[in-house]
Amino acid sequence: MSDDKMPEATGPLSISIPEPPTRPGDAPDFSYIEVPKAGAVDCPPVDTKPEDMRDLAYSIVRVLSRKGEAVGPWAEFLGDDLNDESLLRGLKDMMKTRVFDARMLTAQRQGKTSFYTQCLGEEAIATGFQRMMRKGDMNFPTYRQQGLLIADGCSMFDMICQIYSNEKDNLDGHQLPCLYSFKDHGFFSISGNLGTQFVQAVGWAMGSAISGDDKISAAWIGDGSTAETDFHSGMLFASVYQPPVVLNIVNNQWAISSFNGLAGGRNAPFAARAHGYGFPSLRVDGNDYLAVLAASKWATERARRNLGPTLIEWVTYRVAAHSTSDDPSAYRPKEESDAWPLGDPLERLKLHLIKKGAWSEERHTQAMAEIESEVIAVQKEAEKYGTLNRGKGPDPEKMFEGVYKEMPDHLVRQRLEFEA
Amino acid sequence: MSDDKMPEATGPLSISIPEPPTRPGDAPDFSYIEVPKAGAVDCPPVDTKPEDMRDLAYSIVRVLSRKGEAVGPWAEFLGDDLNDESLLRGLKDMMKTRVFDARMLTAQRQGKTSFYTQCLGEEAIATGFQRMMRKGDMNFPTYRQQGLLIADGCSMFDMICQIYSNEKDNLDGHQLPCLYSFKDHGFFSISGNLGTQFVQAVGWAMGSAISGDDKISAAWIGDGSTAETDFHSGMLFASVYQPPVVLNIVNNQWAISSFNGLAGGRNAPFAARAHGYGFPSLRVDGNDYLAVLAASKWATERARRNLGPTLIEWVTYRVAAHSTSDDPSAYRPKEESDAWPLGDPLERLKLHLIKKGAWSEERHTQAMAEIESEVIAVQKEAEKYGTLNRGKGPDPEKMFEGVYKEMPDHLVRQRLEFEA
Amino acid sequence: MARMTMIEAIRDAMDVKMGMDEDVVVFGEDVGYFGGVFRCTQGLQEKYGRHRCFDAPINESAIVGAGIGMATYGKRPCIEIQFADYVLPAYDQIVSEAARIRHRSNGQFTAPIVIRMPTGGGIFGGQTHSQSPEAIFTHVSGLKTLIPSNPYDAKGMLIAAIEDDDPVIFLEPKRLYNGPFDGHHENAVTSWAKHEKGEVPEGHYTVPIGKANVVETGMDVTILAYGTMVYVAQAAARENNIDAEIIDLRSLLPLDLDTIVNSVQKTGRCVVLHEATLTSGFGAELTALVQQHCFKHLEAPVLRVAGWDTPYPHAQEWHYFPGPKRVGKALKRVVEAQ
Amino acid sequence: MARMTMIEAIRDAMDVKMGMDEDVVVFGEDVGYFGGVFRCTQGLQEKYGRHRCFDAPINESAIVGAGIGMATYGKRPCIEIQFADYVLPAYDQIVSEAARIRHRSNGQFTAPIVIRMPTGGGIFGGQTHSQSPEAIFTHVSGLKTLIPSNPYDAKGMLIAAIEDDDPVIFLEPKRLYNGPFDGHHENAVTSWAKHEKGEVPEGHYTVPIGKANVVETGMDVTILAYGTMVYVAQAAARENNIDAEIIDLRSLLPLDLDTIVNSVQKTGRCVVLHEATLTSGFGAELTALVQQHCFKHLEAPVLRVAGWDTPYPHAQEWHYFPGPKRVGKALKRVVEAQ
Ligand SMILES: Cc1ncc(C[n+]2csc(CCOP(=O)(O)OP(=O)(O)O)c2C)c(N)n1
Ligand SMILES: Cc1ncc(C[n+]2csc(CCOP(=O)(O)OP(=O)(O)O)c2C)c(N)n1
Ligand SMILES: [Mg+2]
Ligand SMILES: [Mg+2]
Repeated sequence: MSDDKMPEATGPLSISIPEPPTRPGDAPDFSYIEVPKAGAVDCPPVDTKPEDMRDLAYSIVRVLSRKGEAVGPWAEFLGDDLNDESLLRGLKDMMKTRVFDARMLTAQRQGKTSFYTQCLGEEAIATGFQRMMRKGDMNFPTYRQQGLLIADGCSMFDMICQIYSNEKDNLDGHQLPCLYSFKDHGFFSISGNLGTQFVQAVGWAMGSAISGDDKISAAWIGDGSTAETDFHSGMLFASVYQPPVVLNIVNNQWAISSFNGLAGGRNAPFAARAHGYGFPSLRVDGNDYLAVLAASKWATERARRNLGPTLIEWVTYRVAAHSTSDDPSAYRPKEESDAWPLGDPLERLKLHLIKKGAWSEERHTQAMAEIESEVIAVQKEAEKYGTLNRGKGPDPEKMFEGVYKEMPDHLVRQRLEFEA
Repeated sequence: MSDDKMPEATGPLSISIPEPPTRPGDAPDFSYIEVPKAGAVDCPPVDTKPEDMRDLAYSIVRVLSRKGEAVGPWAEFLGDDLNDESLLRGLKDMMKTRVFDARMLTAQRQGKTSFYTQCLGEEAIATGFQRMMRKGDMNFPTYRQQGLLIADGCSMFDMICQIYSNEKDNLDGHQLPCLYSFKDHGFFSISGNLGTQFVQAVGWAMGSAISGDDKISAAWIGDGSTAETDFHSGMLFASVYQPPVVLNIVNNQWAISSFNGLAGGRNAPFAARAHGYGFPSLRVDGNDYLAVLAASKWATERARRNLGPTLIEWVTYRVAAHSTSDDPSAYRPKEESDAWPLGDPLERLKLHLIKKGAWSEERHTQAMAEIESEVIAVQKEAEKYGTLNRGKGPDPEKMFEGVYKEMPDHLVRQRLEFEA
Repeated sequence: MARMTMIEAIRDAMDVKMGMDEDVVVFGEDVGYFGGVFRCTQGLQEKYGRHRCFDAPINESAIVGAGIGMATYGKRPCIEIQFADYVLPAYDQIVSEAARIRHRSNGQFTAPIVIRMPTGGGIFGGQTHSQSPEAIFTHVSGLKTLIPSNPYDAKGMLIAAIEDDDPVIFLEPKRLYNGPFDGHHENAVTSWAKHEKGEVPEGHYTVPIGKANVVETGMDVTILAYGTMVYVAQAAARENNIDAEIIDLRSLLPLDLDTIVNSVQKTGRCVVLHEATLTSGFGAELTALVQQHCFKHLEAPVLRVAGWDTPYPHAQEWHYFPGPKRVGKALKRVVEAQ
Repeated sequence: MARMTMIEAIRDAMDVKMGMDEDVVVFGEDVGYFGGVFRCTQGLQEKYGRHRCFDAPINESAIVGAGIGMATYGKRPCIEIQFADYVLPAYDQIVSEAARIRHRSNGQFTAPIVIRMPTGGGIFGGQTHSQSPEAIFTHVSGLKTLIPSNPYDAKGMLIAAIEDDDPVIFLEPKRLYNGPFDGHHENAVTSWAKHEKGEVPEGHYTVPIGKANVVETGMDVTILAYGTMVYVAQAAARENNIDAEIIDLRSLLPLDLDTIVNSVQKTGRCVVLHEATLTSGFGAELTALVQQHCFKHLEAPVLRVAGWDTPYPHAQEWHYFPGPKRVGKALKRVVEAQ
């Protein structure tokens, strides 16, 4: 206002540049995460008003205790879904996902593909969530939700052929490895651009609801990618139109080299973002398969009952490198993943099942061996049709297909020129 | 997951399309706004942790009581700033703004300009806020913050010449009327694109803080425009880098024909958006000049003391049409503005000053007459230099200036062609 | 047949399609209760209900992004962006998503979405209500870009666009909404009621995508134009007594190259017009194609007349607009070149 | 003089400017502690502190928007966008804001900001790590668009860009980061250590904006190229024994029209190359200018060789890339045309 007497200026200002608590060489430090006891968080009815359950964004829904017991109201909420058969299936889904990842990582190292993204340590989230989706529902995943496909029984052969860009690649070589598209498995074509699909998932759910259909959708985004503008777009349209969508944030603490404080995640939990838009959110132990099932059930039930959107922040840790192009030892302590307070999702479910008498170390070892042979066999089969740069690969001319439904003249001319 | 037994589908879904409570022909209904008593809301210390003051987003900071008294902790916080001289200046700033608007509206009707945007009913916000800004600080305003200029003593002659795009237009005709740029008054060049400047304000504050300067900035956005992606961008960068910026949302209930429910504003107060980003926010009676002063002081003090960003939701009502291109009677009850529960900012301050014995109806009438003559005189002076399409206007060739610092060859050639 | 303005024709196209196909949904800023700031959607919400025609938050990127989602579900969103100047926040969703989804999913998912927007200057809208962004769309494989110049085409092309299975950018020259405009802003505008192209058939018909319209046949020079510039071309040719063949491209991508090449091979001369800034405008592509396909026939270089490479100024609007005078000069130069 | 890769040269440019001018700040995704996914900013945070070189949230629009704000305050932000494919969310901030602020504020506010980004294909990056978006920037008045082809130019041009008072788009052909690349992907790549343009002076120097570089003089045909395509042009000319004059444009906007016109007037023939999709690519503008300014001298139509009008495919990368074979064919056609 230029009335120089009024507000007083102060000393020199500065900005704050968020830094993770530790860097390579330091001892890992997860003291910033407050981990409540399993069973400690309430399970409100699915039609609870958002303003009456804000506290859920500031704690963590956990079901499996340290001892491997399923405890508390979220276990109760699961009810019949907690049967052994179902949990054993979950365990195997996670095992298969992990084995698949390991094989594909090696395949990339062997030059069979250009790129791969593991989900090591995060297997429970996608495999658990998918159990609550129905045929015809649609996920809008990122490159780290292969668990959705595995849990839905997608053919690993098809997945590997896509990764290899070989002649059986269902995408004819158009797309980067891991950026799958499997419509029949309710798995939307993954974009290489972060965030864009968050609002598309909301739009898809709007489409379903406008049509009076009963299909729901799920959006997926990483902690780092919540920074993208499409995150706000998705939250906003979910708030305004209240479509049947579950909005999933996989908070695995890291983007590439940047930690989630650079997405604002250390000033408030990501789950709290929903409060500004007036819809419910959950913050959930993403390494607890039972908590994943319970929260997924809660949120999908809200969607199916037309109660509107739910935001879920899945708290987990990216044990793997960001991708095969990344080496995390350059920016975080090597031992960080061992110090991660929420443990390993696979080990935790295994412990639970063993405690319950539904599983044993022996059966586990045997199942592991079976899964490994299965994946190896499928991989071999896929390699008959080539790998990247080996074998005939997708027909080169296929690159001209699918730009439009019908090829316009200028592309026809270009294809002719290409053939010449 | 395609295990068809598991989650149960429910009946047909639908989306919700937000509608304002009333439309033309209906009786206005503002029952959705809970108005607390003046003085009812706490005034926390400016270094309060964001998590300890979330309740402020869900109430409304008010200082002036119905009877025109300044009450409660926010009045106390104002302290010395509450002196009569200062408040009389505020009253006159608002009066001038209103008179200026009325004259320019008429001028547009007379074809002297192509476009005008009033701020009728919202005068307290910009005129009050600017009192807490210092020389060198920077506002990133929208087209409805002319009050910032008036309160800063910007020449109305310059403002009118810009509105008229005449030969004295400081922008040489480049820009739409009302999209001012007055760097000397800490008033950033207004964009015609909504929202874009919200994050720029944050960047400007970052620039100041990185330089160790003591300058702060203020971002401005309308309720409707909080929907834009740049809103999230600004909030996020404010959260991450904690620069000295005040983020202002002017919630005047309406965008053009769409009400603030279409920006998510009926599911949660806009002020609550800050909670997801972990910084403090205030929700303030924007028609209460004293509340405006107090909240502006609180937030700018936080910025100056390097305590980081503050979000302020100013609750007000757009009494005027959206712009001279708009006729609100097509989409809202004509009587809505009379029913607005927070009254008229000018009348409320006037009542307070009269109550205090610092003002009277007579002095008010006289001051009004003086201001009107002043504005009319300035307007006449400006019209000597032409109005839109009358007089010689800005030099046509000036359109080639300022595209780049130095005109590149291709533009030189185009200018030559133009002259030919 | 009814006489319609371009606004009415556009509205009628949506009305016809909404009546025929319940997957067609219309949304955008202010398009619901209010019927759009240019009134293109007036009455549609009342007729088809709030689920078929509704207001959207002011977030162009989300409008397009949600529209893409709906389209991949199976709807046919016909979206309004309030001014073409405001489509830029949605550019990523349009280019990286709408235009790519069919190819990257190898046909599993498609985004049949129409993005309508008023384009061009001439209403004293200043730099943010006047721009013509066609060239940033014609560079994008997977998109179609259309721009009608009259009510008849507007209705037929919009119906074709909504029926098209690929994403379509539909540019509406706002200066033509109420009548053909020849660039002489000092004159009163004739209304569509007095123009034969204001005759618009009732019900369903389409104007096929990818077909240009030869508006005037002539021997001296071919003028390639679209939108408002079609009328400026006519005025300039008439006023300079030039026997021009004027082609209204209508569809920029896909482009009717045959019609263009046939004409230039006949006339041997060509002038290209648009309102967008010159450099890297769509006129560059047209010029490149013409010189390539008609090289032996060209008797003069192809000239472009376009907006200057500056923002669209408010006060100097009519100095910026490539009106009949500038176009006439270029025509003379090209026709007189030896 | 030191031998540097293009990455080192780019880093050195920032280092030199950060050392000279404390208003220069560098930020972007992963550029701080880690030094960028291509390591272009490695060591800068350590050397200049976390306030001068820092990580940004994954929000390209905000990165540019905040950068604009800083620039209007008085800083000189040099921003990295991780891949050119990811600049699209920032397109509105770049076009509607950075490019317009000087004009709309009549010089009161300016946005001297450099937006660096790796561009082009050749690393099996698929459609979202390979695109070349230059044409969507060259259409925008108020922007400058540069693209170096070697370490020497990269450093000198980046220093010039940071010193420039207008916003600059700085495209870095990622396939050239570690060595010149002629399009023969089956061959091993030579490193910059073996190339004369890998010699980079220490300290401050600039390569002026707006000046092209005649890489090879020749009489048969002029090749207009930039970035990676400069080496493809050389390979194609060599392999087909064509005496080509090869112009490395370096600065697309402003463009060194004189150098282009002089050359084509001499050779009478012209081929234009780029990796971006053909239609409405920057090659269209070049072609339009050449035919306009060299009409009488042209003995054959200007031909363009460019990326196909499809997304950049992953598996068919080398079928998409306009390599020496395709360029050679076009050269022969143009040279042999009567
Ligand atoms: C628009 C855009 N910007 C940047 C990138 C580059 N990028 C790919 S993955 C990644 C990190 C994402 O982190 P997060 O969202 O946390 O997901 P996570 O990898 O941890 O699952 C970045 C920056 C991109 N793909 N798209
Ligand atoms: C990017 C963009 N989209 C749309 C518009 C058109 N438009 C101008 S003002 C306005 C309404 C803004 O409402 P609000 O933000 O509430 O501000 P208010 O006018 O109430 O002060 C709209 C939609 C625009 N100028 N820019
Ligand atoms: Mg992450
Ligand atoms: Mg408003």
